[in-house]
Amino acid sequence: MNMISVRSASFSYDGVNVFHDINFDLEQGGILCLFGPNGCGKTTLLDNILGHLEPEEGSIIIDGKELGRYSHREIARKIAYVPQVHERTFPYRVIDIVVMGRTPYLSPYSSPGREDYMIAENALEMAGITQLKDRLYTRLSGGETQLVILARALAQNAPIIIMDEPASHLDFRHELLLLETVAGLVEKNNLSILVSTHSPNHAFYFENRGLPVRVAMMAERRIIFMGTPGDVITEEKMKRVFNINTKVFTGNGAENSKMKFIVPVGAANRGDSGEE
Amino acid sequence: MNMISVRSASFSYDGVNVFHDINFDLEQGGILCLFGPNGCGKTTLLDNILGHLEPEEGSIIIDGKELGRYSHREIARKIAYVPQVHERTFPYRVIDIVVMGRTPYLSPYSSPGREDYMIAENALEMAGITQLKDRLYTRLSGGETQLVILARALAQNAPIIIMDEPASHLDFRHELLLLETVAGLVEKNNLSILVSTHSPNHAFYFENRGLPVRVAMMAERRIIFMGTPGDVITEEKMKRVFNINTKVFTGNGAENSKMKFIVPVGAANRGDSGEE
Amino acid sequence: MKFKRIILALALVFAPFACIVLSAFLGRYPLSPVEIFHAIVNRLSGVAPDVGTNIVWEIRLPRAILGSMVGASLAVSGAALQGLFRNPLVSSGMLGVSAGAGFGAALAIVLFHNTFMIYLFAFLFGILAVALSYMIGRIYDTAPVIMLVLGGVIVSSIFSALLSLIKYIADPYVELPSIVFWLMGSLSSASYKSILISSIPVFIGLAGLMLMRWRINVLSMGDREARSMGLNINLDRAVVIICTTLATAGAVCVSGIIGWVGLVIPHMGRIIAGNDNRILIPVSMSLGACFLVIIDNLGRIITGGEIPLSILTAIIGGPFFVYLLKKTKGGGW
Amino acid sequence: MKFKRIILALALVFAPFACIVLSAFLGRYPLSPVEIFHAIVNRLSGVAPDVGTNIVWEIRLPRAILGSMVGASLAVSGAALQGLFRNPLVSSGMLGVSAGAGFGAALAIVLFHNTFMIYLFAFLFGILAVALSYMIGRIYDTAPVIMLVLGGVIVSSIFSALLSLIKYIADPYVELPSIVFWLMGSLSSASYKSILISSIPVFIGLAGLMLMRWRINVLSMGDREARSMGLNINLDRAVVIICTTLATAGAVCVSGIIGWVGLVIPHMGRIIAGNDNRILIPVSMSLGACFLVIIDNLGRIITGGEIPLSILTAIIGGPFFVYLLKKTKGGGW
Amino acid sequence: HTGTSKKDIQVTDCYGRNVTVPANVKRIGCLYAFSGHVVAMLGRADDIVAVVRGLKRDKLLTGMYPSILNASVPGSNDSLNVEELLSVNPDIVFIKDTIAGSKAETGMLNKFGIKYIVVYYESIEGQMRAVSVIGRTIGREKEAEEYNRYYRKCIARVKIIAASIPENKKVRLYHSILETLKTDGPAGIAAEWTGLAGTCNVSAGGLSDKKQTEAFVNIEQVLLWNPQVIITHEDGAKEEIMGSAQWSSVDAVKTGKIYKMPNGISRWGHPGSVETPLALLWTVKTIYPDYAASIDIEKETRYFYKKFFNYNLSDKMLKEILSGKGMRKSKNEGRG
Ligand SMILES: Nc1ncnc2c1ncn2[C@@H]1O[C@H](COP(=O)(O)OP(=O)(O)OP(=O)(O)O)[C@@H](O)[C@H]1O
Ligand SMILES: Nc1ncnc2c1ncn2[C@@H]1O[C@H](COP(=O)(O)OP(=O)(O)OP(=O)(O)O)[C@@H](O)[C@H]1O
Ligand SMILES: [Mg+2]
Ligand SMILES: [Mg+2]
Repeated sequence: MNMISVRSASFSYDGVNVFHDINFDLEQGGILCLFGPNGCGKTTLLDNILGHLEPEEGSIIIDGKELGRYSHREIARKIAYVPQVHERTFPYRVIDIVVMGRTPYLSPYSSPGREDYMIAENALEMAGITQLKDRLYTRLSGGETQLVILARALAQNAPIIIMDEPASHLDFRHELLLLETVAGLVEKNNLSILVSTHSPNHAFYFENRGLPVRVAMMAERRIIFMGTPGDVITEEKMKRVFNINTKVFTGNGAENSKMKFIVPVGAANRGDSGEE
Repeated sequence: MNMISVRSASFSYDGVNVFHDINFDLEQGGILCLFGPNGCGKTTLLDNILGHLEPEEGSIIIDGKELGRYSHREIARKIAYVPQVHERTFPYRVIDIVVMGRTPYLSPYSSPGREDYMIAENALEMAGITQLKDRLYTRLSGGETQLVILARALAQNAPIIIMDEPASHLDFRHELLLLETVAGLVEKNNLSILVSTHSPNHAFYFENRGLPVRVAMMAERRIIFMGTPGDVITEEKMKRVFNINTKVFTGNGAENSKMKFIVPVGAANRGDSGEE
Repeated sequence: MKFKRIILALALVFAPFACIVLSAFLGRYPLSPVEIFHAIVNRLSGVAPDVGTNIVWEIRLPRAILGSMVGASLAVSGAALQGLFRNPLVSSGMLGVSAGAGFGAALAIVLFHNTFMIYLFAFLFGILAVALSYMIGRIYDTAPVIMLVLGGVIVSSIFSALLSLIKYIADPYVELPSIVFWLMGSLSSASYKSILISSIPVFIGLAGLMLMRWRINVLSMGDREARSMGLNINLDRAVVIICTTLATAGAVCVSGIIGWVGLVIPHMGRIIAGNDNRILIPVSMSLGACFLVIIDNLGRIITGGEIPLSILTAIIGGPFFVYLLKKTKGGGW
Repeated sequence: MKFKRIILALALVFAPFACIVLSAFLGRYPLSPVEIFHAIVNRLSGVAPDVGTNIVWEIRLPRAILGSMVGASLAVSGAALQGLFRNPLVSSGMLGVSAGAGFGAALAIVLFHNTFMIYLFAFLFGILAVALSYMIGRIYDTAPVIMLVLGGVIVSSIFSALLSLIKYIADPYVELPSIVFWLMGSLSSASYKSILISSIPVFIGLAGLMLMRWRINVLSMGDREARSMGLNINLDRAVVIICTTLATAGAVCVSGIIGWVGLVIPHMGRIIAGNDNRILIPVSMSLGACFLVIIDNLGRIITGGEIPLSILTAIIGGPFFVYLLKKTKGGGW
Repeated sequence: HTGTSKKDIQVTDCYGRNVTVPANVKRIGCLYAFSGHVVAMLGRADDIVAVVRGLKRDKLLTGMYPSILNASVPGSNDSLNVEELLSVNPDIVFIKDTIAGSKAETGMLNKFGIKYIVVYYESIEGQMRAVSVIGRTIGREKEAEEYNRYYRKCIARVKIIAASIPENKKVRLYHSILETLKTDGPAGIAAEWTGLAGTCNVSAGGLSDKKQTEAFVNIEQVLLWNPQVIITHEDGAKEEIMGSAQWSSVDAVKTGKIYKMPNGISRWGHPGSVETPLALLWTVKTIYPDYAASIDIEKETRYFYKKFFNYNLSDKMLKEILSGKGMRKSKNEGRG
């Protein structure tokens, strides 16, 4: 069953086209990694799927229903979101930020109750930041802030999570925790994950774990490659899109499982890449 | 010659100690990678070195002179800075942001001139974003914004560059370009680089290129390990600090050079890591 | 935790009542506590009223009640708009309601010289001003917050200018002093009738903001994130604006323009109770109510004359706020 | 590029001059262009002055010159403070200079009834208010920007309250109308003497801001980054504040409080010329000067009386601003 | 119009300035409402070329002298548009102290050789002196003296009546000016004439700031004063007091002794009123009818307007004036 289907979507900012004819499906229990150069339109595409921006053409179908036909509450129960950058405002406590994820489940004019707080604390634990619970979130480090926003999305308990570079400020351990948490959610709870990332190894990680993961490579204003990580993240395709030389290795990971990963080795030349 | 020397520095926020007894030296033409879990105090340490925060104890010596004895202009000619997050304000043009890096060279009440613009354009090119020159920087993607700020630091032409997670939002290609640019600056211009990062492979990259790079691993409120990437970024130490299992590989890189890199393979357990 | 919250809730409700009851004992007319006690009993038991009864029931109590309503409205509206606009410098009058109400009142003073019409015009023009700001804010859909605030600034200044125009052509002997006095704000016209008139919009507005207080938290995360957490941002933003407008217009139309409360009381609330609007809104309500009643009591007893409220709020509240800031070292910012 | 910039610079300098010259031809006293031409020549050639000469040289020109100075000061100060505080809603009066000046002027009206003392008191209290805001802003060192702005709000409201107090105790027939009129702002008292008085602080302030305009760009990057680019942020911030204070106080002390210009003209500048303060500051200067001279001309000729400037600025400027916003679809925000 | 000619005269204005004015001024500017009233009263309304806007709103005055509606309005009470003033070329202008206090404005007048007389007073005596100054300036000294004589006569009449009232019969009076709670301070002209009329003005004696001319007071303070009689000016003020529960325990309200003052050229008894003599008579007559039987207020009113404005009041007009209603025009009618 497809949780997200995008059909020939196109979008422009003030007349400048960002992408056109985007098509993909994300099935239940699947992971789609959105991958592509800076400024290729990943965030913009996610904004379109979230309803924050509206595609010029094409349609977006969430769980079998046209996006525009959902109420705001309904859609928030379907999709949780981790933004690329979060602009901090008032010095709220961390737990109060995280419990905001419960909003779509509250009756219109009520505040979160005890159960919501328990779910929020659980989310904090999943993100590995229980100790930050009562801190003011405006006084956290960059990575800590990102984990708070991640925990908020986890508390939203939605069948789809859209994440925009969720690991950009995370340390080695938290990055791995994030990947494991996501993998766990997909395996156990059958969640669907749409994640934009700059690290192809995230896609390999999921593939190495045997999860149904696909990679959509955005470039030249469209999705130019789409397929399994093994198919898309290849040395040639990387060279074509990013104009750099890479190497894909296969090694033995934990418990002697096979694991694949890619490493950059140098720029092919300093000319322009696929982006404009 | 040491460009940065930190001597038994300690710092607290509102009475809560972040780190203590920090000591290190960064020599001219050297690279120091600051590495450690989220919230371990990397940004705070950099703020101390930049003079934005003041250490409770200890001293910071820049190019042989106590930090406090520099004028603001002088210090900005010594150190350029790439912040971890930049809060956008008014919709300036990209080139106008980049040329701000020239401020320490302007006579007190003048504006940047033609030469400054040429240097700024050069910096844009080094960062690979010449095409963004006349765009409003509030309407860029996350990675593009980070590159603009990077270009601004490059335009500052300082012998020391302090970068706080400069590649967090960069794509594969721009990340590599950044590393190459930095390596080039160190090799050709003898710059000193202090970079905080979550990617140990950045350190390996510099090591693979044969540059004088060291890694300072922050944890437990101090620098617990310090040494070459090969010494510090080992499977055991990673396990000790981050509580995860990793694998260090050595492969053949470009032109058949040896290249080393580290890959996470799984969390050792979900308990707490070295941070608190 | 639960227990502490009940205590807090009780304290927040109790404090304004205590202030109101206290007010019955304060005033220029010398009444002993016993007399006041009698006055209260007399009225309740239907005995024919004497001076004391009148003073307590017709002067002191209505005034204190109105004061608490006005203070609560302004403070809560300010807190809510600060959250909505993610800008701690926003105050209850941001979207033009005060300027609009001032203009409406001046117009009514010049045209009718009738208290009820002053209330009505102040209220209607306050709402009209906000509606205009909202329309300007919608000019450019993708940046509504800054556009709304700029819209409010423009509309405020236009109404202020129109108000100046009325002041300028008003009869300097008859109308100008009335307008000036109205603009300075006063509770001296408090009566059960004015309480009744203002209570309808004030209660709708305050109740709405109490219900929306969680959503204001979520709205303060910014449009994109608030939306992703299930808010209909345009609707919810409009509801918050309507509620603040009703509450502020309802208050301002009977009390005149009382500055300061709608900006600084929310900040006192932030310092005391934190930024979570679930707590901040009720705390601001209670704080605003107590503050204005106390200030008005001071104004009533210091001299036999009437000192306009705006004067005392700032002169007494200002240094207190600076003290709070200093004590909390900036209070979380 | 270079050529375009020279053209732009010339236009910016030329426009206010054109407005000033135009003003010589406008007024209630009927003078033909020939007479005006004679008047100009007469004075320059030292012929004994007639009515026409006096009108042109003693009324119309000083007024237009003062207007251009005042408009330029307010607009530039607003633009500079917006950049400094990274907040587009800040206006020239943010740090309390207008409120302080208003209080000073009212005090002088009540105490001395002497124009020079009004100038002096307005100027000094304007500066005092900013100094107080600055002191409050330094309470908490690590969050100076929001503290400064809050400090400005508090100080403004305290001075406004004190002003209300003076209005309240002022003689309603003699002093109150003068205070009210002063507060509405007017160039009617323009003379070469008042030009001279205000020109010293205004020119120091404007020149300082012109010199600092690049640094305002850098300061708007936030404290940490501005510092890393070589600014002494405390010093540079103080210099900008001092310059805006001098310029605004110098203007306000002779013209009274003219709202709106210090907030909206910079935004017009942003829409027209972008946000780079190197261009925005001179553009705001030219725009502010032209705008106020034109508005004042309208005020002088629409009726025989004097329509206070604040009224016309908002009533004419407001819709124009909305039009600009609409046309540029929000102008970059 | 510079230089002294034989036909010039010297006038000492209310600031003690010696001003040389032409013996027969032709074009008169009245930039202070009171001066306009006096000029009209002294018979030279048709020569007024410049006024303040308020003057055009006096229904009775403009009814008597419609030419005032055509005069120019070169500014307000406290600021001038000199160009406009120049364009009507007045021989003399009367200005208020607010303008006189502004060096910029007077400097402008001096520069253009516009002669001006400052009209200013703080007491009844001063008011009469101001009338004399205006009279001398416009060549109507005789008429001015006649008015002042009448003024003095009225004062004398009410003084005699007041003296005949036993101390214990004198009433506590509350004078509501515009809003119900705005009243006289100790320093104003109103405090003076209410005292002359034999009343004990509660606020004139009961406020601490002795320099105040008017003040807003607290309702409890009024209850504490407990006035026996209240006089009001504004439409609706009486009704508001009568209808308010707050005022219900005031003696005057209980006994219904609330009266609205008449309004003619100006509100009688207002600090800038030329009808204060009438206000004196009306007040004693209204408050002490038993002691003031000699006063027939209708007759006095007819006499006053006939004598000083040469205007025969119709019965309807008389009633309107005494009822004090509707004597000022709304804004739109007043503009011209
Ligand atoms: N303004 C502040 N007030 C109080 N505590 C703070 C403040 N800023 C940061 N901290 C705390 O200090 C510690 C160090 O923060 P810092 O930002 O230096 O971490 P970091 O190593 O840069 O982390 P990251 O990798 O996530 O960027 C963290 O625990 C953080 O929560
Ligand atoms: N508000 C805007 N107005 C105009 N153009 C915009 C706006 N936001 C982004 N863009 C442009 O649209 C393109 C796509 O931006 P987007 O943020 O979607 O990129 P991205 O793929 O998320 O990049 P990154 O990896 O750097 O986050 C970029 O060229 C960017 O400059
Ligand atoms: Mg993005
Ligand atoms: Mg950091």
